[in-house]
Amino acid sequence: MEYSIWCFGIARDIVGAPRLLIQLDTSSSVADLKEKINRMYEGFGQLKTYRIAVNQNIADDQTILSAGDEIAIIPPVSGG
Amino acid sequence: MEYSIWCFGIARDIVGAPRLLIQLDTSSSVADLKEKINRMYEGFGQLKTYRIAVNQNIADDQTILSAGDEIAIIPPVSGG
Amino acid sequence: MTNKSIYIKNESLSVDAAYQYILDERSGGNCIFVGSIRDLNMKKTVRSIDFDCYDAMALKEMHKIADELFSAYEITRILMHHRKGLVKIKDIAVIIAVSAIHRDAAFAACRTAIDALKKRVPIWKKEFYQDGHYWINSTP
Amino acid sequence: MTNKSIYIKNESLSVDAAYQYILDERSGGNCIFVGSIRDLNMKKTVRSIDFDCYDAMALKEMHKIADELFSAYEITRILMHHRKGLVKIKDIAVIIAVSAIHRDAAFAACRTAIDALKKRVPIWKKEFYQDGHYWINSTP
Repeated sequence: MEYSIWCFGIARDIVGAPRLLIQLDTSSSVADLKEKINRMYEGFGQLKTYRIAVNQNIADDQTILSAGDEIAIIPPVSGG
Repeated sequence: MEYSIWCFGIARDIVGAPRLLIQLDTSSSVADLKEKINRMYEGFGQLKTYRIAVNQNIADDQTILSAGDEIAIIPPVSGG
Repeated sequence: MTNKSIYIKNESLSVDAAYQYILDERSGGNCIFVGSIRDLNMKKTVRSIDFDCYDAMALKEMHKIADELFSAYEITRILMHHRKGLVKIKDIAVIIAVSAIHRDAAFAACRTAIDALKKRVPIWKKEFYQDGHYWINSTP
Repeated sequence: MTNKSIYIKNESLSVDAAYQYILDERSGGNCIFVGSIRDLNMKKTVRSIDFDCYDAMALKEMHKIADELFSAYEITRILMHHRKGLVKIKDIAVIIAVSAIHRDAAFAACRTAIDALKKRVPIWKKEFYQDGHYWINSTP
């Protein structure tokens, strides 16, 4: 299944675009997504950490992705 | 010696004027002044407390008053 | 430009002017406290307030407080403006504004300033109600 | 009139408008925090900053923070406005404004709000220097 991933902050710079298209098996988890992202872009390995938001909530690694989910890469925040 | 005492806040209402003229012996202390004020106006007995400022500093009871001192009655403050 | 602005005024106080004063390119954290007149105190409806003030001593004490804060905290600028005379509901009684490199110092100094002002500065508040008036804090 | 004002804006933020929003006849204590852009960070001269923002999620989280503060503190109104896009030195990045009957709650809620915003809200700051740029917090 193809997922469209929103990239914010430094993630947008690493990917070079505000959205990233990724192919994943059905019933893939957030952990699977992160593994794939890390393999595609070594820049993510240089971050302190990053998280994945699914439908505007921070998701843990076990969360299973579904078609139509709004998915985003959330580097460490620095607002204010 | 005659002293002119500034009256602020509720002190002004008790005295009925912004300044109070008081006769005191030379070398009178702040304690003497308070005693005299309390005798002249029973309203001061109804205050929680009040202090005397001499030359714009809170003075203790032992302070001796001198001609030319700027003296004021300081009821409990309530700014802000 | 000095680093403190201390005034007692017989006219409206401006929050925007206070912020413009403390704004400094070195500062990232700015804390502003505004004391406004509320309609209810001690379960009574307040109609207006009269601030009496021993101007010379009050200004001296406010400068002293500001100087203490510059010693105690890493702050850039401080403003303390207090209203005097007759004010009405929603009017501003006092503005304290502090800028600092970091917000910790700005918050702490701003809080310490308003607490010290309320405790030490010779200003008196007389509240007027439908049925009388009261000098706050003065009588038990 | 609602009791919270939560925005992310691509234009200048106004301290005066923030104060006007939180002003309420029931309130006596008003605390405003303004985060402004300072010229020096990590010993580097900052020329400008670009705020990136996941708007929908950020607004949702800011509303959540505001709701938590209404539960935790006796406050009257709260405002949280954050800037996005390109800003320069002395521009305002964020305004938090809280009104309350008493100043204790206003100070505490305002401080808790800015701490929570910096920790939880998906907004990212990219600083530009003479010789490059840096996404704050992102890399070791």
